[in-house]
Amino acid sequence: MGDKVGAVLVVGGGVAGIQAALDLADSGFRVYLLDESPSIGGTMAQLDKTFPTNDCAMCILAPKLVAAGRHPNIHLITHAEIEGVEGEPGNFKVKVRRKARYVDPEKCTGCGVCARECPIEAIDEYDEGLSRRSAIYVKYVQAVPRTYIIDRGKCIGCGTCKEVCRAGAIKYDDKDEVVELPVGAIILAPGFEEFNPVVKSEYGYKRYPNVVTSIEFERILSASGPYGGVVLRPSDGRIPRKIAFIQCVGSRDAQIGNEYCSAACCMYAIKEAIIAKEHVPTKLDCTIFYMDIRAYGKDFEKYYKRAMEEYGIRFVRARVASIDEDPVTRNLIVKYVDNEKPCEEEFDMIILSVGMRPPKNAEKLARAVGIELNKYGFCLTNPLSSIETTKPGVFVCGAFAGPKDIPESVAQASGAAAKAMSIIASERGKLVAVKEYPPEKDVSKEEPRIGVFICHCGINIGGYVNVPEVTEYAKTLPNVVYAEHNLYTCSEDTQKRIKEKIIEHNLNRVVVASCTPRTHEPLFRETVREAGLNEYLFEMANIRDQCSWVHMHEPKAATEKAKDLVRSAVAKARMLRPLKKPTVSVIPVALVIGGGVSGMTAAVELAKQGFEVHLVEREKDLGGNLKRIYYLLEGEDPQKYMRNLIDEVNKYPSIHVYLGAEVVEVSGFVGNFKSKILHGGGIKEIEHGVIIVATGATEYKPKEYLYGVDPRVITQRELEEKIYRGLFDAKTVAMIQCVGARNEENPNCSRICCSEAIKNALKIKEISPETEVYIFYKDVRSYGFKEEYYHEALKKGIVFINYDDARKPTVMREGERLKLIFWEPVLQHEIEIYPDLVVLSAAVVPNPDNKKVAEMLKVPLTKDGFFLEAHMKLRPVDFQTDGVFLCGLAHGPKPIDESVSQACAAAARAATILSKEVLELEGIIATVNEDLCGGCRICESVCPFGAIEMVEKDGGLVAKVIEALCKGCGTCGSACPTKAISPQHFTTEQILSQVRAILAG
Amino acid sequence: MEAGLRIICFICDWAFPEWSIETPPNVSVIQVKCIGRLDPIIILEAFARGVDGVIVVGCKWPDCHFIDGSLYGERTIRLLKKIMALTGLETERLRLEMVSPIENRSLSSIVEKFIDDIKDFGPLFKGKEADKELLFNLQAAEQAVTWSRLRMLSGRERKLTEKVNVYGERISQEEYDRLIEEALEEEYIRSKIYLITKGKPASVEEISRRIGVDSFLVLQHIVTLRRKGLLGVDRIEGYTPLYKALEVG
Amino acid sequence: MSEEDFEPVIVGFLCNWCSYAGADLAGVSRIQYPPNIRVIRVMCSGRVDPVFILEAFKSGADGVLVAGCHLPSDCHYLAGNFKALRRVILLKRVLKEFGIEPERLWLEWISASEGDKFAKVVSEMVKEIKKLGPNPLKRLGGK
Amino acid sequence: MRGYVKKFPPCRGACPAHVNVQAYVCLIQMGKFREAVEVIRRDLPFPAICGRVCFSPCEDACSRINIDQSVAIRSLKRLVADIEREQGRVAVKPVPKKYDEKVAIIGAGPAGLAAAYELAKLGYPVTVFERMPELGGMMRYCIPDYRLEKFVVKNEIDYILGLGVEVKTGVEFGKDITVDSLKRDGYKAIFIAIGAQLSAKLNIPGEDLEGVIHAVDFLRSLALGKRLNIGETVAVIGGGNTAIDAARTAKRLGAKRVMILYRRSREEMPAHPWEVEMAEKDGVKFYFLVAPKRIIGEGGRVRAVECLRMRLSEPDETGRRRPIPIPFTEHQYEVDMVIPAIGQVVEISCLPPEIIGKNGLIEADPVTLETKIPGVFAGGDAVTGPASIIEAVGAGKRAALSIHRYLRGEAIEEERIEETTWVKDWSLLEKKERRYESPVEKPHLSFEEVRAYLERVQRAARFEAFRCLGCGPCAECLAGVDLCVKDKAIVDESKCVGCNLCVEICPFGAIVKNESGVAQVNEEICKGCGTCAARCPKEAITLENISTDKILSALSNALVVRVV
Repeated sequence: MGDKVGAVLVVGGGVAGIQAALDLADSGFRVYLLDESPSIGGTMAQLDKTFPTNDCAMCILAPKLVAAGRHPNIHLITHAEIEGVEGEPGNFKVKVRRKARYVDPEKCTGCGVCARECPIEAIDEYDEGLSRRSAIYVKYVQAVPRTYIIDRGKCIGCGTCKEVCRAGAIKYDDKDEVVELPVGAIILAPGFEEFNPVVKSEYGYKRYPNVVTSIEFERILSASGPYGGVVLRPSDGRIPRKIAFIQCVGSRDAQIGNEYCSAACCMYAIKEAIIAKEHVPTKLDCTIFYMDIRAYGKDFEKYYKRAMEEYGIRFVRARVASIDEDPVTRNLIVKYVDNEKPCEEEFDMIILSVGMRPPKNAEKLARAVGIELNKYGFCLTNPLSSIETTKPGVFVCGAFAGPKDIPESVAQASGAAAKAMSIIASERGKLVAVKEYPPEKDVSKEEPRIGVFICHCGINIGGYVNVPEVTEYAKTLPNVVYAEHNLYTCSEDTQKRIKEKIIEHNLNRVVVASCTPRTHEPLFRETVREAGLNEYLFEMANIRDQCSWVHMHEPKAATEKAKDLVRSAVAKARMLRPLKKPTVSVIPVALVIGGGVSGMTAAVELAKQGFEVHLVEREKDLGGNLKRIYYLLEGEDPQKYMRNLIDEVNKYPSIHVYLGAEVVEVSGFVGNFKSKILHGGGIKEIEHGVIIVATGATEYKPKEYLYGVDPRVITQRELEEKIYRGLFDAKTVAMIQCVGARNEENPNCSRICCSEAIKNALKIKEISPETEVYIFYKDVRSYGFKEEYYHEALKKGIVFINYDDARKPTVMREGERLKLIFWEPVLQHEIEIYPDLVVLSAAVVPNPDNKKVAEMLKVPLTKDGFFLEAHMKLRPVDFQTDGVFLCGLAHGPKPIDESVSQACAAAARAATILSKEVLELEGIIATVNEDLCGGCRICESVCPFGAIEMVEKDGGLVAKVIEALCKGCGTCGSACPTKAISPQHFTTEQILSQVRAILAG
Repeated sequence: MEAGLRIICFICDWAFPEWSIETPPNVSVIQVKCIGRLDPIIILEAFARGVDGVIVVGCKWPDCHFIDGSLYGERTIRLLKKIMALTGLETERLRLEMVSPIENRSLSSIVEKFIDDIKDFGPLFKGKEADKELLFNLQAAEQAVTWSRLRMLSGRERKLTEKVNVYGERISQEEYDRLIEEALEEEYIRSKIYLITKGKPASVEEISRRIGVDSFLVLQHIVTLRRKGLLGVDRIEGYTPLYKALEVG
Repeated sequence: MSEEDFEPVIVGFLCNWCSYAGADLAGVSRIQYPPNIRVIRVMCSGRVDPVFILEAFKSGADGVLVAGCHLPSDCHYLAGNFKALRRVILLKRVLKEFGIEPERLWLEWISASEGDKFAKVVSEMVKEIKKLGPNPLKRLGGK
Repeated sequence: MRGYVKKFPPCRGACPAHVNVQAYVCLIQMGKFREAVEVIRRDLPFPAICGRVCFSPCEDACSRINIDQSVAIRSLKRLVADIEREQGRVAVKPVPKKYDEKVAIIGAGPAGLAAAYELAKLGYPVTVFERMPELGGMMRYCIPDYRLEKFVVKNEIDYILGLGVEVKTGVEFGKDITVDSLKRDGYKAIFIAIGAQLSAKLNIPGEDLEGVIHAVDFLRSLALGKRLNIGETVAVIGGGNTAIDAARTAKRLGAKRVMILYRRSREEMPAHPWEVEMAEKDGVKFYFLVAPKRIIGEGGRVRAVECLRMRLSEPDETGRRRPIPIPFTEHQYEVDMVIPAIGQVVEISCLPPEIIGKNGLIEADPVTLETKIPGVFAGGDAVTGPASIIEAVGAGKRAALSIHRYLRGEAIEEERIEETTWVKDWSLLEKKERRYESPVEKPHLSFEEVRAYLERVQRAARFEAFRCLGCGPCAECLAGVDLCVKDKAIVDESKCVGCNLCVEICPFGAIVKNESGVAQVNEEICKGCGTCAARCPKEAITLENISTDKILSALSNALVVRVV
């Protein structure tokens, strides 16, 4: 076996790829993050908001983009594709074609002058064709890398861009380049492509301008989109009054060969409807035409309910037959069948909720990498571990593994990262960049000596602000001992120059007046640090994004403003103090609470990577819920899987299993937890760096439908047991869905029950084909590829009958017989049947212990009692508390493969901590002046992160910042009545000095 | 004398010796150093001010005193004719005559021929309602040729079609014409939108009615104009956003 | 000083994650707005201490803008924006006592993708504050 | 003396006398013929002479060649000079003497006269010493009448003399006067411009036979009015212009057959191709690759010339292919007269030995023309060996400048003309095949025909002048700044984005991007055509004088006038 390589190739720079890359890079591996497009960000970067929190997509994605872009261990390879893969897990050789970009990324500063002057226009793909871009362009303004690219197909070669580029970044003679990357593992995250609804000609897409796709609508909603966030009809720019969404366009459609469900469309349609209503100043009617509303995710059902109840969005269960345009008004007439009645309704605008298709180059990619695809062209995966492809060492995440939403993609991504890590765990840290810095100079006793560097940014600043004048002005400011201006302050040679000047003039503070600190502060901090100064002795004045670019026609005023901003930055610089980044040591041990499939998987994944694990299970044996699962829809044997998993747990001596045990106390913080385990009558104390919560969930014990009264009324799980034990004999079976779910008490959907019902129904048909099976449902939520089994069930003659809350089926005893009465919606009639068995699809309910565990760990729960992750969209397995993770049913109902992915994800996230000897924390945190602290506890109460604890001092209480938990938001500082607590780098004095300086002009 | 058409004759300093410049009284001769000097704005402005015909007389290659200045001028006239066609102006009202000093032609005969050829068109402004439309169109055309896109493209026409581009390829004249015509049409409509909204805020539909362009296209152009910082939403009235041209310094 | 001549000075406290990013986006999109605002970056709108605002008015600011992430859940620090909201509401009451019109203090939610909103807010604010005239503290002579 | 400008258009740069070609061509365009002559005279006292016989390096350098053919500069010059002469020149007034230092000029050839002319204009008392009875040197004595009429020469020399130049003819240098004697006589500076008067010898048997007469002697004898018996067949030996002159003169004197024997091939002939062409038209026969071995006499008189065939070797260091005799190829041409025309040498016997160089020429600094003797300068053929009139004039001018500086105690070598011209990459221009027949280029006409023609061609001349591309900046024409509007492009740096369009389209390469990436106009080169301004995408370029706004206002003026 060849030497292993401590590097991973991640294919696809969408949110999944980025997450996988960050996890790997953070835990000591080199990552090549490859994307076909010129910048990373994927589809998420196009979205306006995200469900169910309505977060601005760009706001939450951009920090990840930036993190990936500047991570020393992540090498971005954009505008590239894979040509071939050789080798074996641990040691692959990947041939990558880096396509000519015609712009030198080393030199491009992303200033955008080229695009402004380019005379050629092209369709803007990022805006889904609703706007134009230049032939030289950057995908979107926040793109990473913000390196421009020439669209060679459109470029006419006029040479303008090269001429106007002062950075000299344009290279017309650029050529494709084939490089060979040695990597230990490969993660595929190429995402998906939207279904092109032109095929569905009955919907008139592209013929009628007011029929748009959901992703186009996303751009229409976006403030950075073509219409500036005002919802307009493309046909005439009027704000629509009445819009409709049509679901399942290109999904669940056997006609066009896409039988699967695209999993995310229902939710995004609801979200878009809500956002549209919020964006439209006037009244907007929203209608969603659907087949089933598949709001199966965590808190999705609530969102769906809110959409109906709060926002008044109308849901119509109907398949739309066709759309016609009124040629005069360009309104659209939707023809559909509701309750067997043909209906017609006019709308201003129609949004087609387009499904997901495999990415455009999926086949090529599959060939190059050597993996198999499923019949739709998505990646073929292991049904129990959907992050594994058919090729060892190659993992998959995100929509390429099957349509899914963002949190699931992110969880899969971290999971795939864990899988990759375990292959090359031995190589951890071997290929990462380690940088040596000169010793830090002690400047605490010196008078401030400030150097000011003012950037022309080509003509971006210099064209509007009189930079030499500002420079001269800067020289007159107190403590400024040196000032100069540069063509590009961010260029490599200027970095060298800044370092030289720091030494030459013995500078101990540096101010750069240029663009935004959000993108460039890290670069300059690095430079300052390289010159032997503490990196926090640096301040920026944003005279481009917030001055020259927005006052292009007022050069005088812009120059004055630039002076004010420089003065303010200098004033702050005078007050800057060096900050230490606090560190905490890490105990490379994990505590996993819960010994079900999630807990075991997480433990095994961590053990594979060489970490010690304490696995605590309350019951007497491992396996959790899996112990009672005998079949899977996809046909795999779950019991065998469980036995193998238990064997694996036992195989690792580094996994300490505590059965019949309970964690009773946890203290400490990330890297340094201390816990007590009650085990075998005694208390065992352990020390560990992270905690993974995998406490699982349980089946709801129904109170409805005579459950527990009549033995013929059982749950799905009991049915499964019955079938498994060969005890099933019934001629008529009625299954009732959503028992204990989607109701007042428990508004959420339990996600798995529809599939479970279909699984068991199919099993019944397999062993007893003549048995009649009725399934009473609200919505059939067989999302993703599970939709196929729904189709199969329909074909097998299983009868699906829709009910709603107003007309639930009723079960009663009629003599010896069980009678079930239901409303037949098609016939509009009440019908009775006499089932031999009534099977209740009981909800998945949180583990009753959750509350205890949550209190112990100081982590939150959702209203219904599942654990609440740090961020529903992008941090699905993290808690807001660093060092604590969750996975599996503890997070919410989900099928096994998703639990496995999440477990792997939790392991990967945990590994980012465990892999470090010490954690370096952000230096911008709060500190307490104990002399001033009155112990009033206000800071403790306002801190969103629980980063403040009260400690005793001289008989009283004083606040103490837990450095590992503080995020530096400063909320405490502004709340503190005595100003005893102060966020570093944004101290009251610093900000006040800025305020005064700004107004001293 | 009967009222003749108003004619402006732009003539290159070198095309005719000064002594030989003689033209009828209704023709104003404006001498420029080279017809390469003729910014398209100048000629459009001439029409906008009510000139009925413009004849440009320059030096035939290779007699141009500025080597290829007249060739640039020739391209400008070609572009102008395309623009005129868009504005609804008879393209014949603009003529380019290339002369060589050694041909020994007389300017007056060239001009007279021109006047004769366009006399049937009559005056440009007929004193009717349509004049306003034409004037507006001309102003829009002027605006369009002020923006950098057309100037950038037309300024590089010779480089691209006669020599090679930065990739060492030559762009065929047809391909170039297609590009410039596309750009021209777009910029022309955008100019109109810009001018209308400069006056007072207008909605997509108002603009569409005013300029006879499908509102669907108008909105697309508004998107582009907004991206370029030339247009902004002024306010929303009921269901209709009104757009206003932004002052550009 | 006539209304036309009066160019107000506005101090803006923008949170790093949303509003400051939004202001940057206005720049990237070249959305023009009046040059009257001077921005001070804070990590979170929850960091904006009423003292900062009062100091700004005391130092002669004609207006103060506090901008943070949209309610309820855009805040990078979970709920700093709520804290900012409470403080600004309270402060507006206090301002009156100082003789400063509460209309000089604005609180806006501006996300990272709302460059045009930032520009619009600044433009409107300048317009409104021009109507109010210069900071009364300044008028009294003390600067 | 006016200061030298540093950059010239190609024609002026190529002219050894740096005659301001563009200026006078420009004036001719405007029909200002007299002004044109005045402009020529600033640099050259011989407009008519050079208008006839100059080998016109200006035309070789003319940019127009890159388009079709050069402007017929020489013909234009001749035309304006002739018109002036025909119409009567304004009387020349002597230049008042500004300085006391007397200057002696030895030799009244083009070099000496040009120096006298320049010095007289500066205000020096100048005396020209000449051995021959008439002034003009080779111009007077060695260029046949059909090319250069004597009255033309006289007319132009009279102009020089009219400025107040003293002349002493029949004075032989080395005999009647010497450097020392002149110094004794109070001359503070001496310019030796004695030319190359002696014929080079063939050095073959029979060279002293009757009927062998060297070309210079032949032409000079004719010029002095001697009658020569030339017989029926004449062989001229040599391939230079003098050989052609001799041959054509012989033809005109009645020789039936005139042949030119030249040891190399046609391509190597030093004579100007058009001279060769003319000679052929006159009926002169050319024999190439033949070299005389001996001249055969009969009764003391030439009967035949025996020649050897030659072949050409590889090019030698001078780049010319050396002729090598082919043995046993002797053959004879029966002739009545042999005129060797293989060059002239300087008559060194009259010179002070210290200034004689190794190669039989006077040794003088090639730029300043100083010799080893302080105060003594030398130039023209005597220094360079046989060359052209215009080169001699150039030397005379340089000598005059040196003498002036010498007498004024200034550094002699400083600030010499830099022969740089603006550079334009003509390779970008696709040269199209276009034969251009100049309406004034008719030098093969007879004297009378030409004169008659002149009348008719005045208009044509102006058109011809229009062909001038005006390579230099407009300020070149110092004659009348008011005559045309000077203009130049101006860049508004705040608007310029550096798109390079103007740089690409400027026909004159007058625009470059400076180090900060902004277009910068070189005022010396910019001609103000405005091609850039009409296209600048950012409207960052305007013209200083005729801005777009100005044209637009001209527009409204034009309309206002019409309405009234």
